[in-house]
Amino acid sequence: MSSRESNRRKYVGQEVRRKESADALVGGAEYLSDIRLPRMAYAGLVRSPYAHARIKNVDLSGARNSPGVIAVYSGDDLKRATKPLAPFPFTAQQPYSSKYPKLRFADHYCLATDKVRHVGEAVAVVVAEDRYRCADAVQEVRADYEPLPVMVDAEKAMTHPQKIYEDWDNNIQYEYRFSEGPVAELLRKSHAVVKETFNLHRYTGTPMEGRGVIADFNRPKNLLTVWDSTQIPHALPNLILESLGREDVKIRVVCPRIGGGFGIKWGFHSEEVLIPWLSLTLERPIAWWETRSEHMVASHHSREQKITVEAGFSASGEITAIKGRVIVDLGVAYPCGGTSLAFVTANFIPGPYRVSNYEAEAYGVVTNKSASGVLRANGKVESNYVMERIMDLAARRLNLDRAEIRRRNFVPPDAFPYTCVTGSIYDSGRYGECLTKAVELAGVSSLREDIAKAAREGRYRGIGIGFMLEPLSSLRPNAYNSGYETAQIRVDQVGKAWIVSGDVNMGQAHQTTLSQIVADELGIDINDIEVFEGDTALLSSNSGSYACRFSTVTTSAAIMAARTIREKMLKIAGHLLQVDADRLDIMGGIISAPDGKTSITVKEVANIAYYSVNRLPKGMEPGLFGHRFFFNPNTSFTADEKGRSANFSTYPYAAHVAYVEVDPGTGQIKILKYVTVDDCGNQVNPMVVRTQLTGGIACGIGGAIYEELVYDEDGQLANSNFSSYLIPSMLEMPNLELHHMITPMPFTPGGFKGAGEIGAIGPSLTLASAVEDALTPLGIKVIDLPLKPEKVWRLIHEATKGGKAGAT
Amino acid sequence: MIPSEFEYVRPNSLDEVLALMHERPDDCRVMAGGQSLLPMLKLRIIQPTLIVDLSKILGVSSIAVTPNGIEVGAMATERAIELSGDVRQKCPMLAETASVIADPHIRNLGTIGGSLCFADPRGDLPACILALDATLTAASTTGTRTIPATEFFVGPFTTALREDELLVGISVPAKSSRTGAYLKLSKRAGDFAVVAVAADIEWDRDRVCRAARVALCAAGPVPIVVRGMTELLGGSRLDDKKIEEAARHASDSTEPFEDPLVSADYRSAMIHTMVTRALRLTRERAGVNP
Amino acid sequence: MKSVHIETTINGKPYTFDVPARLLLVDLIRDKAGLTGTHVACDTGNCGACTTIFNGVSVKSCQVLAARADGATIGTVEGLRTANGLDPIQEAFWDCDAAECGFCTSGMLMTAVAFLADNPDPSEDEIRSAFKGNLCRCTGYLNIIKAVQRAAALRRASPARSGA
Amino acid sequence: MRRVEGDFTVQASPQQVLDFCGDLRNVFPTIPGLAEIKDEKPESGVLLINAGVSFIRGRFTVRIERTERTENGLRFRGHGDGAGNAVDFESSLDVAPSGGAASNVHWVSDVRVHGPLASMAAGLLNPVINQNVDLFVGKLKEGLEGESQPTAATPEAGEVLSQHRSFIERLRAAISRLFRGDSAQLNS
Repeated sequence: MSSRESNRRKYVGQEVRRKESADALVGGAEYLSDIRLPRMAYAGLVRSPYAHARIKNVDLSGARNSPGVIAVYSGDDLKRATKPLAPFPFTAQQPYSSKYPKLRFADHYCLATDKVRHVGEAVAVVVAEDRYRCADAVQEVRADYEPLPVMVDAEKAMTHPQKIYEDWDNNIQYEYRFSEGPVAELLRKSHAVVKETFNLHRYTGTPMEGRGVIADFNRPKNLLTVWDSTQIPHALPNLILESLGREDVKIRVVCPRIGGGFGIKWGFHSEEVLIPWLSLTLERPIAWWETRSEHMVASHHSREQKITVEAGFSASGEITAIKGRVIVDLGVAYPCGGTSLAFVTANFIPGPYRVSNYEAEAYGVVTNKSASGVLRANGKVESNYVMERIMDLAARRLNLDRAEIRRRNFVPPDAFPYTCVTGSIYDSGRYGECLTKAVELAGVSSLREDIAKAAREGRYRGIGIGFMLEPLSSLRPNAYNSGYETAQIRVDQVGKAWIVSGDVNMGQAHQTTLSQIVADELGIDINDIEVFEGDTALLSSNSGSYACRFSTVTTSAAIMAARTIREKMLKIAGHLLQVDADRLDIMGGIISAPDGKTSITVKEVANIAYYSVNRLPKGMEPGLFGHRFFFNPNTSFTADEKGRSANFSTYPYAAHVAYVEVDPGTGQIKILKYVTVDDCGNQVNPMVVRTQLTGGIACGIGGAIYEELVYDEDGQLANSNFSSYLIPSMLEMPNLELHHMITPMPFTPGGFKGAGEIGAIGPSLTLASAVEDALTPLGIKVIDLPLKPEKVWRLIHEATKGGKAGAT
Repeated sequence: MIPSEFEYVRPNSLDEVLALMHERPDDCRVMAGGQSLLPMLKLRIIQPTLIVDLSKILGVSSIAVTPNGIEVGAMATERAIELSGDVRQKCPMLAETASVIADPHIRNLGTIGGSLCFADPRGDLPACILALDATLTAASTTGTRTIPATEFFVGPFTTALREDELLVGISVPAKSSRTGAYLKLSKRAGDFAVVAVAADIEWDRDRVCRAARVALCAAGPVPIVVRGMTELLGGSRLDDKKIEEAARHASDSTEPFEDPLVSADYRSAMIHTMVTRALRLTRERAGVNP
Repeated sequence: MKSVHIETTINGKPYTFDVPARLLLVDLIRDKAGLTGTHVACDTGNCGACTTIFNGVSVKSCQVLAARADGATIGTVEGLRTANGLDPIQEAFWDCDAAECGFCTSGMLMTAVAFLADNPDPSEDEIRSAFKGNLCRCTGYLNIIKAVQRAAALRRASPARSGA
Repeated sequence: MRRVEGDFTVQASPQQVLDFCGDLRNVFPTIPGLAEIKDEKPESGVLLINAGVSFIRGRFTVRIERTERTENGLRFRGHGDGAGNAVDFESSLDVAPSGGAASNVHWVSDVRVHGPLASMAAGLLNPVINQNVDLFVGKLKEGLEGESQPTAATPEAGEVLSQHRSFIERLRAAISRLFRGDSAQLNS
């Protein structure tokens, strides 16, 4: 950057305090359940206790005459009045022109009509004057069911005669195939083949604020306003109208302050049609937000996959070929985006490694469980886990150092942009350097002495090494997540900037970071900027916030929009100061010529741009306004003839090293040291990056050890509240040593790659590696998740039937 | 998340409470700290018709040292017990147990009486007072009676109290020289126990075990006193072989229930592990090295 | 009787209510007193988003019947800010980036207020045990620990200005 | 699904056991937590039950029917729902003579609990179900052996009988029906 350019860089790269915290710290932030509207009534849902049953009848009479009740409806009422839920995330039932992926959707109304397919599916809704009496009335609804056989195993459901959807020929909702190169032959001829089947357990994101919807229909204006704690505000107007079967109503979707999303609010849920319908029908504002017990069954889950990987290695440890088989337990086929899980996992098993021969088959199978959807780094946690486990097991088989076998297979730094075997174009990276740095910073060699000493005292300590590559900022054909983003900036009459973006802020500091970026581009003070997201009255865009696309497309759209305004301001100032525009600079709200004497403030230029327009250059329009779109670079909507597709735009990566002690008596894991080296490209705000990485790692540790959604064979969920679904508390979170590398994203003006998700990938693969290393004396393989104490204890117990290590 | 409707009364004196419990034994539900009761109300597992709030009955929340031990009022909060100098000095295991219950916010309101009458088999205090060989005092309109802790827990969530009886006090007998330990294995620090062990050992002058009591929580439908510990450990200095024997005996004499989140065989193995560790800690605290 | 009369003080201000006996304290604060800074994130007393000060100690306000507020003094997050600006604890949370989505933040702040009142110079382990009952899904907690340590230092430096 | 089973010997002949248990009107009074019998026929009935343990009780509307009667056994099926939960159970009773006038009864009950209750008390449901089943079997045995004096005096483990005063009268009526010899009614 030229010298003038460098002194312009004032905010980006600085640890600016989060603007969003100003109101949260004083209890002033307004979340959905804080909204109060006059005449607002409350909706309560009656949910099925059965996992799979025909609905014989729903008796609403008890609820109808319960005190304070306004109206009661059942599935049949809604079936008559509305259409099936629109097939989010796609705008059409058959979005793909290529043979694979093969995908179908089911007709779900916003209340169950013929039968219930998972515990907690809503069969009726009660509307009452207040929440307390609504809860009483919900209890008065009598529904009779005729139980049907329950399926809770995805692999068995693939071939089971019992259909969850009678009009389907089997229980497979999604199928994907990929094949490149003579894989079978190469596997046969490989020096060594490592084959394992990994059972990855179901868990979920549980944002502290659950989902909720408020709808208010204003008949005179024919305007339906929907407040929704959602990550897809801009998809909802179309989804709601299509599902209501109406064209006439104007819809405005507003995201109030959101209390966390993590992907659980990226999806189209039945309440997002039901509550608007109730308001349209009753012409009153209607509010609903889920209780935690409701959230555990009515919001989607994720991660449950059974993945078989067979990888061939040469004698020196190079990968020859890989064969993968992925089965995703999709639960009920609600339109919440679960179909992409199988695709992402199958596409990225090769991960950061040079692989040219790869074959994969992947299935999304429906079962009698809550729907599966996206969750922080979905598909990437699973694919990175299985491949890193295979690399560790190959290192052991070939007697190679675990870091060394990875370095021998990494995509080298000079190969970027690198088109991987499944078609994705990795933007930039220095993988080997990152892993080496992590191993050094963790002091692995000195830890070895510690481990030896501990072993002499009969204690099990080990080091885990893990590398992860995270595809981010994605798109799909004929879909709401079509990969571009929009930013609209207006500098007003007094020189304040008003930014509107199509993204959604749910704790990732969008207001702060966008303010930093635009303040630098416009040369104004960060406190003269206000940022709006999640209001479809202010802007129209595609879907919302997912896969850290903010860092790639939203920041870029904002930079481009800001530059159009900067250019115009400089032109106006040049005209007024009689100085050539491109010799002017803006700093701290002052536009000045190189001599430093002649200058004009942004406020004066703005005044002229709107009021004294007579002083504008000839033919120039009034106002200071920029509205730009930015498309995901290095991606394509369609697969090539070999079925290769590039759906992701940028690829941050990280290396994690964990030093743990395993208590053989209880199976508990104590994390003594956790070191990470992250490369998420340029960083707008290093403090926010560190917090996002730390939060991601906490999510990863929860998923690796504590969180688990267990269904019994009747399809009953064993942990449906926070006393049995265990989110890590402050006591379970180890201190972290976070280090960084910066390899900019080459195809965007900002060069940012995103740090919001990658933390969630590290812990399961790194802790599995550490536990396996700690228990080397017992020759244990760590395959399945979670690494909960009982599972680790059982590994030790079975390996030491002789009771040697089962010491207390 | 929202309780069903009920009547609410907040009497000013113990006698008023006892009179109410006598008049309406079938539908009267007393609430001390409310920390176990509120989740049950919100999830509508319990739908009582009348709640009698005991928070104004202050007379029963004292902690007093007496010549033959410690008297703890039923309304004493878990936090008060945790921080009480008297308890830490006279009966450290009781303070240690209180300190591992849930979190500080819950302990600020939760009472020892409430926790014992709730009689959750996974509760910490029930197992603790069994190991301490405590006696409980119940009051009713017809007077008071004492119930040994070993006869108090009759079934899951079921105690020996009659419908019209209120627990008013817990007395822990002093022992000339005792050490104890309450060790809790739970998935997260604040959770209910996978298994917890309360161990209380009396030592004679030259540090030989004179009496041993070990109680377990979450090992069955009620908190369990493991039979025969004094016979097994008495006369020994709790050497590792004896401890191993005691741990195996404790594990063999219990049959934990199967639970989708914790399997029975794991819980049995953890009884073995935790009894061993609790007895070793108790030995260490007595300054005995075998 | 199925409804109760309540006279209470919230953040130093007197309030009078006549509410159903079954009303929870958190709903009294949020719906009747209109102080929506206190939040609800679970239904079993585990999450701590509803933590407030009740007669001088920290409690989970979803675990208390509103009826018990009669004659009690209550402190909520809205009471922390004083005429001369934010409480040192709020400043420390801001400086250490200890809030992201903000939904658990009021519970964290009130826990810190009660905890620092009794522990002016806490160790890291003491802080971790004090916050055992407060769950957060965004920050990963480490910044909250730093914020409490920083707040403790700020308060030791100028004890006069502590809030609630 | 939870399988609960056991067996007991009772001082009554297999025929008497099948007659007694075959007529649900005899069995209903022995069900713990029984609050009201809404409809009562020999082969089926609808009951209001406060199911649970000590102060934790849910009000369930329960339909029970005798689905099969073989030469030495009985099959029952039942469904109950209340407060958003549902319980389905299938039970079987097999009787064999076991010396003198006694017979051995082997029973098996598959209990499926559905809804929030199944997950709330996951681990604790087993002991609560076991305890209630033990109580039920105990009462059934008493009903069969015609012991007339009520057992309310000594507090039963886990169940303070004084809570169900109306229950004792029903038990006496059932026993008297059995021995008054109006067995014609029993075999319908």
